[in-house]
Amino acid sequence: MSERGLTDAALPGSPGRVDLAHLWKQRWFRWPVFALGGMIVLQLVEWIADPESEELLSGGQAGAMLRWSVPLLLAGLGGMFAERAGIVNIGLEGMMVLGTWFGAWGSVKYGPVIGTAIGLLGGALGGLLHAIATVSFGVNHIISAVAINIMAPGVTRFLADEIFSGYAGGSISQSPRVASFGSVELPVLDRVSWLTIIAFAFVPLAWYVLWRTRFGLRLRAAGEHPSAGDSLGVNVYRYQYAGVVISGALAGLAGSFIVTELTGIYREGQTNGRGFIGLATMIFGNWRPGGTALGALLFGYADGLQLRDRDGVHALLLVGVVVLAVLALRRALSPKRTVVEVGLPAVIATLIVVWYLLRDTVPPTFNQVTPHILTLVVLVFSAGRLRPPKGAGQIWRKGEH
Amino acid sequence: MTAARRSRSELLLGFAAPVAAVLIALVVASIVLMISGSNPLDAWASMWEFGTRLETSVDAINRAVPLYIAGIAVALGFRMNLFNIGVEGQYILAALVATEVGTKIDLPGPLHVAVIVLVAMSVGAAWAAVPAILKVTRGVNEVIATIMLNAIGVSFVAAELLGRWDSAGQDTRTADIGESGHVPGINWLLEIFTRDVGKGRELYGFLFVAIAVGIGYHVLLTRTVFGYDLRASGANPSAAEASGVPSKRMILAAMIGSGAIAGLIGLPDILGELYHYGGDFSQGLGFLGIAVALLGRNHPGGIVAAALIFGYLDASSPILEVEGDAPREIVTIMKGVIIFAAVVAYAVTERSRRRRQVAAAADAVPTTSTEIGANP
Amino acid sequence: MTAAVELQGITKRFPGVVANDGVTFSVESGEIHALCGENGAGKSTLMKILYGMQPPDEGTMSVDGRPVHLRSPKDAIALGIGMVHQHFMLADNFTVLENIILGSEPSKGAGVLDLTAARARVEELSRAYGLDIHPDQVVEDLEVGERQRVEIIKVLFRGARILILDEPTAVLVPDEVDELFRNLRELKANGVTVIFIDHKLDEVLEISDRITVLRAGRTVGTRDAGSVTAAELAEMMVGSELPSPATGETTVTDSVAFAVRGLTIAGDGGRAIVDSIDMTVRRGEVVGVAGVEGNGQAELIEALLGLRHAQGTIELDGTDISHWSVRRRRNAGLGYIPEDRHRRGLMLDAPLWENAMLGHQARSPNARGIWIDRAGARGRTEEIVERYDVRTPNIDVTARALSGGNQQKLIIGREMLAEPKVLIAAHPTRGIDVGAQASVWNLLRQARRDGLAVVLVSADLDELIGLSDTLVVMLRGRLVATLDPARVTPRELGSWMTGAALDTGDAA
Amino acid sequence: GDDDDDTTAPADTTAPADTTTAPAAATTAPPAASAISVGLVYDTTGRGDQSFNDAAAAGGDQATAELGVEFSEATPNADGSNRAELLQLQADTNPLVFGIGFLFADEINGVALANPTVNFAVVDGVPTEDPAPNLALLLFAEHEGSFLMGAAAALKSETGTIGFIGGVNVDLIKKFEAGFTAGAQYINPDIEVLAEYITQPPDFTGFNSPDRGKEIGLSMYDDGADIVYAAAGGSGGGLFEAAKEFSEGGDSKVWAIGVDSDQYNIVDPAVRDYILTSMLKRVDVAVFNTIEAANSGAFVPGFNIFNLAVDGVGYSTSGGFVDDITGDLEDIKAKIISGEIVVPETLA
Ligand SMILES: Nc1ncnc2c1ncn2[C@@H]1O[C@H](COP(=O)(O)OP(=O)(O)OP(=O)(O)O)[C@@H](O)[C@H]1O
Ligand SMILES: Nc1ncnc2c1ncn2[C@@H]1O[C@H](COP(=O)(O)OP(=O)(O)OP(=O)(O)O)[C@@H](O)[C@H]1O
Ligand SMILES: [Mg+2]
Ligand SMILES: [Mg+2]
Repeated sequence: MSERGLTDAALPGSPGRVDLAHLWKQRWFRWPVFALGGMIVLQLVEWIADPESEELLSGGQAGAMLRWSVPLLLAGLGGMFAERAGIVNIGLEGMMVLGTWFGAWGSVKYGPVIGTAIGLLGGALGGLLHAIATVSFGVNHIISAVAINIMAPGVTRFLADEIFSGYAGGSISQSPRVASFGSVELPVLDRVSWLTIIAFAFVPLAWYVLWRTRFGLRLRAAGEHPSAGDSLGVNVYRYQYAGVVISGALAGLAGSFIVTELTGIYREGQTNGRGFIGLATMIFGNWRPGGTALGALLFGYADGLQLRDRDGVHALLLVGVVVLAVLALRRALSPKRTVVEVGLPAVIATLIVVWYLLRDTVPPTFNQVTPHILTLVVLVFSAGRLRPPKGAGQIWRKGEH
Repeated sequence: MTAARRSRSELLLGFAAPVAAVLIALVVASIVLMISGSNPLDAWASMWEFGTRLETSVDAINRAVPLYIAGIAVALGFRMNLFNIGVEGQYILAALVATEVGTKIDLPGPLHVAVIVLVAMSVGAAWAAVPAILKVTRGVNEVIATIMLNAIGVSFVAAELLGRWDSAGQDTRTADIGESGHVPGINWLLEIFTRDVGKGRELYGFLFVAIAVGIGYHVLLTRTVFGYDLRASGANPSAAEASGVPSKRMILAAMIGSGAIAGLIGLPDILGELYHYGGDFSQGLGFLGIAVALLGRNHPGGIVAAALIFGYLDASSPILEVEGDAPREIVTIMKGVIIFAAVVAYAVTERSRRRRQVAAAADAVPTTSTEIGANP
Repeated sequence: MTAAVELQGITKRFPGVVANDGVTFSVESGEIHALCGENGAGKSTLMKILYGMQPPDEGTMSVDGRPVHLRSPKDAIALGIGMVHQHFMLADNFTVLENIILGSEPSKGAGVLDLTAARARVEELSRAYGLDIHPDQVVEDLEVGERQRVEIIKVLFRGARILILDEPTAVLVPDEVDELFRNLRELKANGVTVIFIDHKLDEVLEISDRITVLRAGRTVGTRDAGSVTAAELAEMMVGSELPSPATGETTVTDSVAFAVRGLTIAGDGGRAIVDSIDMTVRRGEVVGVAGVEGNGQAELIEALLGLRHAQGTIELDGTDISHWSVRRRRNAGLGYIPEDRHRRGLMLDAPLWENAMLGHQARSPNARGIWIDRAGARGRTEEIVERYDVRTPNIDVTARALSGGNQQKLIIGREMLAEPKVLIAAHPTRGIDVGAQASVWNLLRQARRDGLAVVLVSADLDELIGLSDTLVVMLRGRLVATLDPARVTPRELGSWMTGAALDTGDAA
Repeated sequence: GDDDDDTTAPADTTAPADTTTAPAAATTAPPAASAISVGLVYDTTGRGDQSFNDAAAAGGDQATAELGVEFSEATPNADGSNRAELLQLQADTNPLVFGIGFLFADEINGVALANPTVNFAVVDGVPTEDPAPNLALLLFAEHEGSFLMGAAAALKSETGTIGFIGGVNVDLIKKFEAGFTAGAQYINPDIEVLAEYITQPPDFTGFNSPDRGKEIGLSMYDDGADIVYAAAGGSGGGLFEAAKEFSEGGDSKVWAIGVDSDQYNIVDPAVRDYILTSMLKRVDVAVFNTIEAANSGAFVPGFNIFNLAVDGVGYSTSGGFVDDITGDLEDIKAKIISGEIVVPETLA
């Protein structure tokens, strides 16, 4: 995955000649290989850790991984759209909260399909607010987002009291039951919600929009070098607005998904920090759709596993060891190796092995924070390699640069 | 315009923004109330009547004390352009560990309290040091790191600690801190001026600590070389570095200082009222601290006002429910609108202030530059 | 010939400044027209107005004989006007192609980019005008000259017939300037009208057909390049003889104030960024460091100040300070005038008096022990403002409010009043106007007379030659030559800087 | 977070005709003029939580209707920072003040000591210090009710595997698990009981995570459990969804057991057919009885235990899914009341 969106997505190399090194450079080739490799590692670990866990590779776990990754994926893509346009959006959490309420309200009133759309709009409304503050008024992005995160739960609580309390089964803190979007039967994964499929369809769609359309090019320009766009007649503000509103809409959709697919009800506080994890997912994915999807699946996997099979998480420690070992090896083979770069993963891997051998299970609270720890580990090892949009977080004012 | 006059008008502008924010919030809340079928005038009248009682004031101040400390903790980071979103995790962890230590020791009064305070500050500082170290050694963004550490701190570290403890009643929590570790109330302070505030209410003695923290913060930042270095580092890190301020050390100092202050946030409640850590301990003060710091513009005086506004809203809003005037949640909306309106108003006034200064500076300079350049 | 551009009575006011004051300006179709004037004369403002980036307050414009009203660069682009800005407007992270098509993307319909068509068009343009670029390279990896070509293609891609270049040569070395001028002549041959802004009068005379001079927002006049001399132009620009940085007699003493031995900074790829540098600066001496930007000068300065880890020794008055912290070095008498005052020198949103203690915040009169001495610091600031003629309403305005020249004088004042033993001055006159420039030169000369040792890094070759007692040339991290400023010409110096002189075997 | 211990129960359904418990209320309403006023302080979610607070509110509403008492309500800030202040506020004007939930335990004790002329009652709460002489502790024998749930599950299970989901791993909820496990093993000593807690304190979001409740439910059903009992507050709704989804997935029909109130009558009709029974915890009865006693001058401070014997806990039969085993259940209930079965409060 390089930043050079236009070049390395080119079609496979010259026909007739199979060049592995060349193939490896192609995204379509690398991804399945990664996936296959991952599955082999999981299978090996499961075999070593036997009989601790059957969940590492089960169909139920695969389904859970998909389900739990969707809100993170949508939030991550949302964060990506905003930051690609230059606006940092840690208000995703608040926008997702709006999405849960509006999604539930819409679903109760008009059914899950229209309801989901309303949830999306609710999130977009939050995005619009963030855009007004940051783009039009030049408020610091973090500050505006914090204000939105504080405001959103208050608004939804008030709205729930005003509206849901009037329904049977509804109250200030919850909605009546909400029907699901509907699902389709797939092999291995069992029933997969249509909304899950739609969410994952956003991954190639987001890539296409950002790297293959006029809109996407201009939006990315707004996040990389707004003055450059401005000097060529691009209305930077408009694209920043678009990015943040799309961001809010995706966060709202994530909220709707939690309501209609994950639980079937709106409950106050249900987003549970997913907006923040979504942001971590985006960073994990280096501000790119494919990477974000990978990150979301990883966190979704960890989430699902900790709920379904606590011992599985224990076995998963071994997967972490494998990954760290590979990392250390790669660093050791690279010309730029330093003691820290090689030593740190090696030391951590060793510590995990010791822990694995000393305890039969990981403490239950460890499960709850696996995604958080994972995020920190990823950041620690790759912060320098990540390539955020240059202008992200900066307040750009037309004519002042 | 003379300097004095300009600074007075700037001061006025500085006040206008938060006042406007509160007014906007009132208007928005009134509209919402009218839409939802309540009479906003009744609601404000009973909040005003109730809020001006002495007892409510005590409640409001007691609420404002932790909010104030939280605001200062956040502001210290902000002054260096560090977003310590992790105040939340830092204070919870600190309160938990300090309370546990407090239950295990038995020392004469002030010493007992001092140990608890020190432990709390150290734990807060230590937890804040993690993102600081990650930032200076690995370049990890502190916003994301502190968000992650909040969850890790509360869910993992705290639960692992708490899991080993005895429980009391139906709650899972620490034992009580002994009598010597309590911070006595200071109702006598009120009694100097007025009647007894009545049974069941004690003005937190921790108020003095909050005041001291505020003064310390102000003196440190504006009167010491270290404070200058810190602000310089926040204003322009590379210029500060060239001036001899090691930016990494400043990041560590600001984060750790912020964490140490954050460690105090939970103590007014624990040492003044609860005496234990358990399910009835207030979480979320760290995030409110961000709001308070924003509203108070990182200025110790402004944060006092902001903490009191929030304290008053919290202390006087229950009357809405008791009297059945309006949904109590209106206050949450008001808080949100106040913060939002305030940050927008600040951005606008800041820009206009800048513009006026530039114009003033340009006034002082002749437009032709040829005669500049005489030897000094 | 018809006038490609005709500006009449253009006035543009900013708070406190009249940037353009009834400017009249006319460019013939197919000519190369230079626009000159000192800093702040209003050149860029005029061009931004012509490019639709800023609306004029008064005046009329016509393009190709038709009156026009421009609301945004879009309108200008539609009229065939393109502009290359003083600071490149390129997204580093984008490919050349993406940068070029931005804002005028060829589309397959429904907003989908037609990259194939775009690439073909760009390749065609680059062939037609002899501009060598590769559409799929990432801009990050390009050299300055290449970036400029990308900027030019960007304009041509939009079908521009009128090309505006704002100080295109400022960032280029002489060879690159020659290359650029070749390109411009090619463009002219293809019928493109070129307007360019330049401060270097020899260049202006070399390339342009006609020259217009602005002063303090007004048009002074337009001359044919063939019938005007540099001296005449200079007089038009400043209303008097152009000041020169010449130093006069030497003040160099025998006592060594600053000595650098074997200074080396390791780079990423194993190659050193700064490679075993030896340098000695005596009291009263100015050592000029010449070099094309990016050859290690910036890193050298950072190492001298202690901002960057380096091997080797640095001695200040005979004491090895190479392991000292930045603060200790500065307190010991190392003064610093940064290359980029906004980045390294000022806190733009802090009041002047706080800016005036930056770098000296831990010593008298700004501090007493751990405490800030506000009265002392404010007094010192007043002194700087007065003695160094910093034009400001008071010392409580933010640094942002000051013009570049006044900001620079504040910085120089604060360094001088701190009585340094060694001054490290990086591009001390960059981006400030001729008048302020002259005053900075005076200040440096004065300090040198008082026995200060100065390390001067500058891209302005006249300044280097004029001010230095000794000139060293830095190339790829090494000092490749020591030259006598009294005997070297800018062109010779330029060939040393690019390494051309090394190949021909000239001795130092 | 929502730190109530239990689930859903709207006011109007707390005393359905087909529950096994009878309302303990006296039927003679004294004239309204002589009725006392009552102050009630809910926990953070407040009235309308369809759970614990609503059950208490139902008791209060019943007292208003039948006894003519007037009562005022208050709800703390979302972070629960002003529980004591609100208790005091209520004590300023009312002779009887309730605190709803165990988190009030210590604070209500303090306020009670400071207001000796006012009577106080706390639901589920046991203060650390000696309780004030004017404080009633309204406690429930949840383990006894849960014992019946365990027995019912064991009697109905076809797979020999059942599950328990706790919201947050606190003592109160562990009491549920202990009773449930003991009841199941009483019927079938070899039964396998899967048990999970959603979160660990101080993270109380486990009472409010229907998503996680659902996932754990699904995985328990995947692992062969056919009946799962949730004592997890708002997370319990997720379990019902899981039961429905798993059953409709074409495999076998699985069941969920509700808690606190008769959830069959509360939940959406779409999922009610998967609710085998519910453990009833009559907070409404406790509140009403206490008001009634105080109103007639017979307020009883100290421990007020609501157990099987006084129908303070019980089980529901709505839907008729346990009609075939009510005989066994009644039998066990009698044995518990008589002391023949001693239900443990903690896990063996
Ligand atoms: N956006 C602006 N706001 C306020 N003043 C401005 C703005 N842009 C330019 N000015 C002022 O207008 C005057 C003319 O500036 P301009 O940039 O056109 O000068 P210039 O001739 O291009 O100078 P240089 O040689 O330094 O590029 C200056 O005094 C400048 O400070
Ligand atoms: N966008 C702007 N808004 C307001 N004032 C501006 C703006 N840009 C420039 N100015 C004002 O114009 C004057 C000169 O600014 P400018 O940046 O053009 O100076 P300069 O001499 O070119 O110095 P520098 O090299 O630092 O850019 C100052 O008074 C500055 O405050
Ligand atoms: Mg210019
Ligand atoms: Mg309190």
